[in-house]
Amino acid sequence: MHPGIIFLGVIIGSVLFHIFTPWWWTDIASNWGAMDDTINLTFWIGGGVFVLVCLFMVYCIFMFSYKEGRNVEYKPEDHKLEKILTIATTVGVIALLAPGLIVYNNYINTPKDALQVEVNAWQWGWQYRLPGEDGILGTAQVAKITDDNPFGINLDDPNGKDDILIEDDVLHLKTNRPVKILLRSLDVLHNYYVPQFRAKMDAIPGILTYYWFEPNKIGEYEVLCAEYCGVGHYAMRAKVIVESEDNYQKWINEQETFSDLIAKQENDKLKITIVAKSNN
Amino acid sequence: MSDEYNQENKPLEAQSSETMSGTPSKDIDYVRPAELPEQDLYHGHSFITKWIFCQDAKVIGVQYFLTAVFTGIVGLVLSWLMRLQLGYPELVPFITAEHYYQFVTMHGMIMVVYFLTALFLGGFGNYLIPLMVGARDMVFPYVNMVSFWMFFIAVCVLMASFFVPGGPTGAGWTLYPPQAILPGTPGSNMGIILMLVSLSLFVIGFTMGGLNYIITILQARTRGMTLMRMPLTIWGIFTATALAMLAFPALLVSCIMMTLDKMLETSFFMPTILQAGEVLDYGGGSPILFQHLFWFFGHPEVYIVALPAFGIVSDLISVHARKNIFGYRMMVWAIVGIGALSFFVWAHHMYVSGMNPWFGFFFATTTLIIAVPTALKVYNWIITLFRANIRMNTVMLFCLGFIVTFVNGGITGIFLGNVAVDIPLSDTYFVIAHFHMVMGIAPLMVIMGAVYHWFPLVTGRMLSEKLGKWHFWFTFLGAYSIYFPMHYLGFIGVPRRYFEMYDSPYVTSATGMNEFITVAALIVGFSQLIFIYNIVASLSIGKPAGKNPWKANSLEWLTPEVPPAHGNWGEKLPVIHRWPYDFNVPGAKEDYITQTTPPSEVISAEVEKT
Amino acid sequence: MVNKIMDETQNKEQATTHKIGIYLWIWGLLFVLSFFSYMVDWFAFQGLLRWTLILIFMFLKAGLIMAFFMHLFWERYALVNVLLWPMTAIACFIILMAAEAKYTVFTRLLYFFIGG
Amino acid sequence: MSDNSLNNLPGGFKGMTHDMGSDQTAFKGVQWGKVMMWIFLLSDTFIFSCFLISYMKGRTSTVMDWPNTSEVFSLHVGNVPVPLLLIAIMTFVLITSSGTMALAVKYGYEKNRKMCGWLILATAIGGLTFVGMQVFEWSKLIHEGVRPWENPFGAKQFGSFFFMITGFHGTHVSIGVIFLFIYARKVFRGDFDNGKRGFFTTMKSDYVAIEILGLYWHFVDLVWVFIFAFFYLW
Ligand code: HEA
Ligand code: HEA
Ligand code: CUA
Ligand SMILES: [Cu+2]
Repeated sequence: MHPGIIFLGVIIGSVLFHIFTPWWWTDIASNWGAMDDTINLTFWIGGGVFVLVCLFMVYCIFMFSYKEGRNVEYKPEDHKLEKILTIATTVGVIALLAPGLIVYNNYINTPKDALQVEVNAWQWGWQYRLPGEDGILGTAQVAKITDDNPFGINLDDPNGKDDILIEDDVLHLKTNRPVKILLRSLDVLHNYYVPQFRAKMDAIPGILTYYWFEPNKIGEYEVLCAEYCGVGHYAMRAKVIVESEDNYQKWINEQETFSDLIAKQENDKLKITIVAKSNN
Repeated sequence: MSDEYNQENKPLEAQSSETMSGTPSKDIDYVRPAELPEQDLYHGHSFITKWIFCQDAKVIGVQYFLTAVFTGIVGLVLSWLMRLQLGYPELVPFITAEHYYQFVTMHGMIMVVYFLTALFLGGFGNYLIPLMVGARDMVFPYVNMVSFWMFFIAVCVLMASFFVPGGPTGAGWTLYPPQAILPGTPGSNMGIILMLVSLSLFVIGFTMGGLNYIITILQARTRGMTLMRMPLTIWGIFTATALAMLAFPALLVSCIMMTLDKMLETSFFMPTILQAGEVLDYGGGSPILFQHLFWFFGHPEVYIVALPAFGIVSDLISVHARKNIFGYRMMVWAIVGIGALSFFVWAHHMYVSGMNPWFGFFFATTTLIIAVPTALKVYNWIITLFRANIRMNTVMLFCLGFIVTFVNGGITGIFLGNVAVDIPLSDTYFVIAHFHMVMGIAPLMVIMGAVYHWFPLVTGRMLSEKLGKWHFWFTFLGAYSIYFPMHYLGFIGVPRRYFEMYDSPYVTSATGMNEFITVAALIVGFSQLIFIYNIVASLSIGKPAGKNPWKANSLEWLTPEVPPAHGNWGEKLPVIHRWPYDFNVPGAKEDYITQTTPPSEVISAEVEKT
Repeated sequence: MVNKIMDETQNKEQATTHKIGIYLWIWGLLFVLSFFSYMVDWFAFQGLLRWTLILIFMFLKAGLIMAFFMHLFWERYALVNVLLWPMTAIACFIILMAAEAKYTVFTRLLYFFIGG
Repeated sequence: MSDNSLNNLPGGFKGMTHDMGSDQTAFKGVQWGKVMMWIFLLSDTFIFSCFLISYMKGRTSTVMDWPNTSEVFSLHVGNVPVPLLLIAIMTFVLITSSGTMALAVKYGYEKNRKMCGWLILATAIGGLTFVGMQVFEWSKLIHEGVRPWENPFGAKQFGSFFFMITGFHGTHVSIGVIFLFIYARKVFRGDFDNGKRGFFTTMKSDYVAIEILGLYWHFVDLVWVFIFAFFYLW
């Protein structure tokens, strides 16, 4: 059998696989449809080039396999052809890059009305902090973390007092409201990634990173840690629940703020001292 | 003592006599007289100086080759173990999460650095550079020998890390701190230290070799060998070596700094960290800095393994398609341009790393610019096939396999380079599929093709074509069916470096594919036994090759003895009159004109001036 | 003819030695420039002025050492270019890392200390 | 064929295109060893650049105070602290040794064995003095409590970068000093005049070796210029 047939089979097979594949991206649940569009565009241009290049190659090996005395072209260079190809490729590249950069520009510029959510990552789990009524998160440092202050909030920062602390890996979000995810890590690199939202960013100890998206489909989503962070990396999952405004309000009202926590702890301490005293 | 060397510095005359003779053809055959005196070589006599501490670049090349293939096989076995875990979790009880990550790390590092880099530059570079540019040996044979032994020690240190307490490092081949040196990662004590030491040794050893390759190519070419008459193989290896000389420093620096972070608790890369409820003694450092240093090395590194492959494949295609390579000049400029640009794109690996977000624009642009010269190379390969006379032998098959896999992998690279597209795909199996396509198979195809091509030169015997074809189809189809579907895992969103996928809804849908990939990987792996058998058997029963069995033009086939002896050229260095791609020149008697053929012998052929 | 080339090679070697005066001049200049850079600190110049002066003296010194002590001035242009062009990669690295460092310290201050 | 001989080559950019387009050597008349040293130094430049870039990144992005170098490195003359005094002296010593090295190279090519040998020795002594002062500086800092992993005056990174970068530079100087002594011996013994073969490399000795060693030594000086500017004056 002529090897060209097998190569042809590989190309056709690839295209068919692409068309009929049961594996495809999860239904998008955020505003980043534009990312999917750029991917599709890249598929069209890139896939087209792949097929063309390979078909031309197959054509050549069919037409020009070895024959004694075949008339072979001797033309070391063809400036015109080379110029055309360079320009065509440059055009292709620009066609891919321009939309990509526009999408990226949106990605790094968070809308003003975005809700802030701080994600705290550690080996190997997640917790969250939401700004309280003032809409501002208090500053925090890893060095300040204690049992009483699980997020390391600076005690002298008034903005931190009403911050809502969620010491649990389930995060609730409102639909159709942009969120700015602020990522902190307490130890190593992590990455807060929900495939349906498309967006992702690493959490890095020592600095703060961010990304934003607008969830637009009610449902429950799994969070995967997408940056290697040690043996527990694969098990570092969490959950995001996107829900309606009402449910969200209900949920948020049940959560504890930092001052609640402090108050509770004072209370506990008090209790302990009382107990201790009464024991004496 | 004196017979250990060539005659005391022969004067220049030894080489320039040719132009002095007053033949009538003097004008068109004129080649500038020699600039350099005859090289002074040390000839070993004992077994040790001839085969162990040998200063002959050809022997050193073979030593590099064998050592690198050994590490490659270790890497291959590790990949089976990984695949077994991914396809059939819990089938192999001893693969725990710790072990899995150690396998991934060692697999990646071995394959990229100790296998491909060493094989291409140390192996092919040493063997081919002096032969192809017409030198007697590398310019500093002694340093060259030390280079190999440094590499050898580096490999030993690397392999030793499998046996130390805690095992080898499991930090991922990118070795990102802080996790690389914290207890949550396997092998974070001895393992990581040995890895860093081994890499440093590798860099030092490589620097010694690299200086040799660069200076041999720049300063020790034979008469008539201009830069624009060098085979593309040499251009690829040369540029790759230049990249390595400039990229490895960043690796060395990051290794030193990480070693200090580990051993002395400095805080170069370590910010304040909470471990098990305790704040560690670190503070103020920047993990991102490591990533920048690593990728300032890492991206040139991936071209270090790609450029020699580009060069070699150009030569193989040209020889076996019996046609000149199309657009030689363009190919050279593309190689050099890709090399130069590769220092300006490193942070495309860090789009989602939390670096300054504005960098995305810069790096996406530079990254996609690189696609243009690369695309030109691809076009030139396939245009070379057009109206050629293609021998469909094993070597050519591997070249075709290379083109298919490289274009496929290159285009997925374009996905990743475009920052908005990379965001959903980064750190998923799409990336894994991308780089195995473009680095795991494409250059390997070239290596295998190159082995079929140059085996007759090195050993004097041909490899079996029949076994070769089986080997090719198993490898190509098998590897393609491993990695082509793998892209779609990435689309689903399966993250890389996952020990187990189990319960996620969209991940479980891929179980079937994972099993399939594992089976394919095992088949491909085992089919390499055909190759190894072919090599071992052909050493004794292979058809004698004779001189220049492929009717190639380039110098390495034109030595007086095959396989070439120490000093390569016998009495007199060859004199070059043309580029190595004069195949099927109209008017010539044969379908090839070797580089040493003087114009007066092919008067009737319409060769283009090079 | 061969002898002629040998002769010329020898001449070339002669050409690489230069009048002692050049070396002494450069030597002196280096001392003076070093003294100047030291004075920058002595007089405790601050801000832009300090940086401009430091960098000017630094590059002048580096240039003199490379050009004359290391003979780059007399070297073939091919070599000079091969040595200097790679510095663009370093320059790019420096500029980007400066931007990165500014960004890092900005987020640190904003989110760990000042608040926004 | 004098048009191709080495003396009549075109210079400047024209010479560059000529060299690159020609056969055999890309840098006409430059010996292998010299090109090797240059390319090695280029690679080494990248190493030091990476160190200094890391230092810039580390220093700029730390929120802790960076110690005031002119105070930290001041010496007391009598009772008055003189800022950077030691560093200034070190700089002058290194530049002096660079000058003697340059002259050694010159006399080497003139086959003036005596001068060459003594100048190399002088260079080596300069290098030793430099290393000695560096040891003094290190011990002074260590005495004050600065360690690679801690720094009583502020940011931890100060100690780390200081010891690492000056340590790496000091290692270069020390290696240079060792080679200087070896070469001084060789010069005095006359190896370069009679082309004796090297013990390890079995290559013939040649006065080019002095220039190559000189390149290395000047490079060490060159790096110090940058360290001086960025580490001490910043
Ligand atoms: C040999 C090795 C090799 C080669 C050659 C390449 C080539 C390319 N790579 Fe790849 N890459 C790797 C090895 C390699 N890569 C490795 C090892 C990793 C992962 C490391 C890790 O994280 O562990 C990686 C990861 C990687 C990433 C990071 C992904 C992530 O982690 O999120 C990116 C992003 O930009 C990228 C891009 C590219 C691009 C744009 C090219 C381009 O050079 C490709 C150019 C080629 C073509 C484009 C094809 C031919 C062109 C045509 C046929 C013309 C028509 C095309 C158009 C008009 C578009 N690569
Ligand atoms: C050149 C590089 C190279 C090569 C050849 C391979 C080969 C293979 N790789 Fe590898 N791989 C990497 C580089 C490479 N890989 C890197 C850099 C990583 C990232 C590590 C990390 O994340 O830290 C990785 C990660 C990686 C993963 C992801 C793990 C994870 O993220 O959890 C997987 C999973 O399937 C995988 C599988 C395989 C398989 C099945 C093969 C092979 O089995 C494919 C088929 C093999 C062959 C076709 C032939 C091989 C032949 C030889 C090696 C020698 C024989 C040669 C002679 C005798 C001359 N690799
Ligand atoms: Cu956390 Cu991976
Ligand atoms: Cu890259």
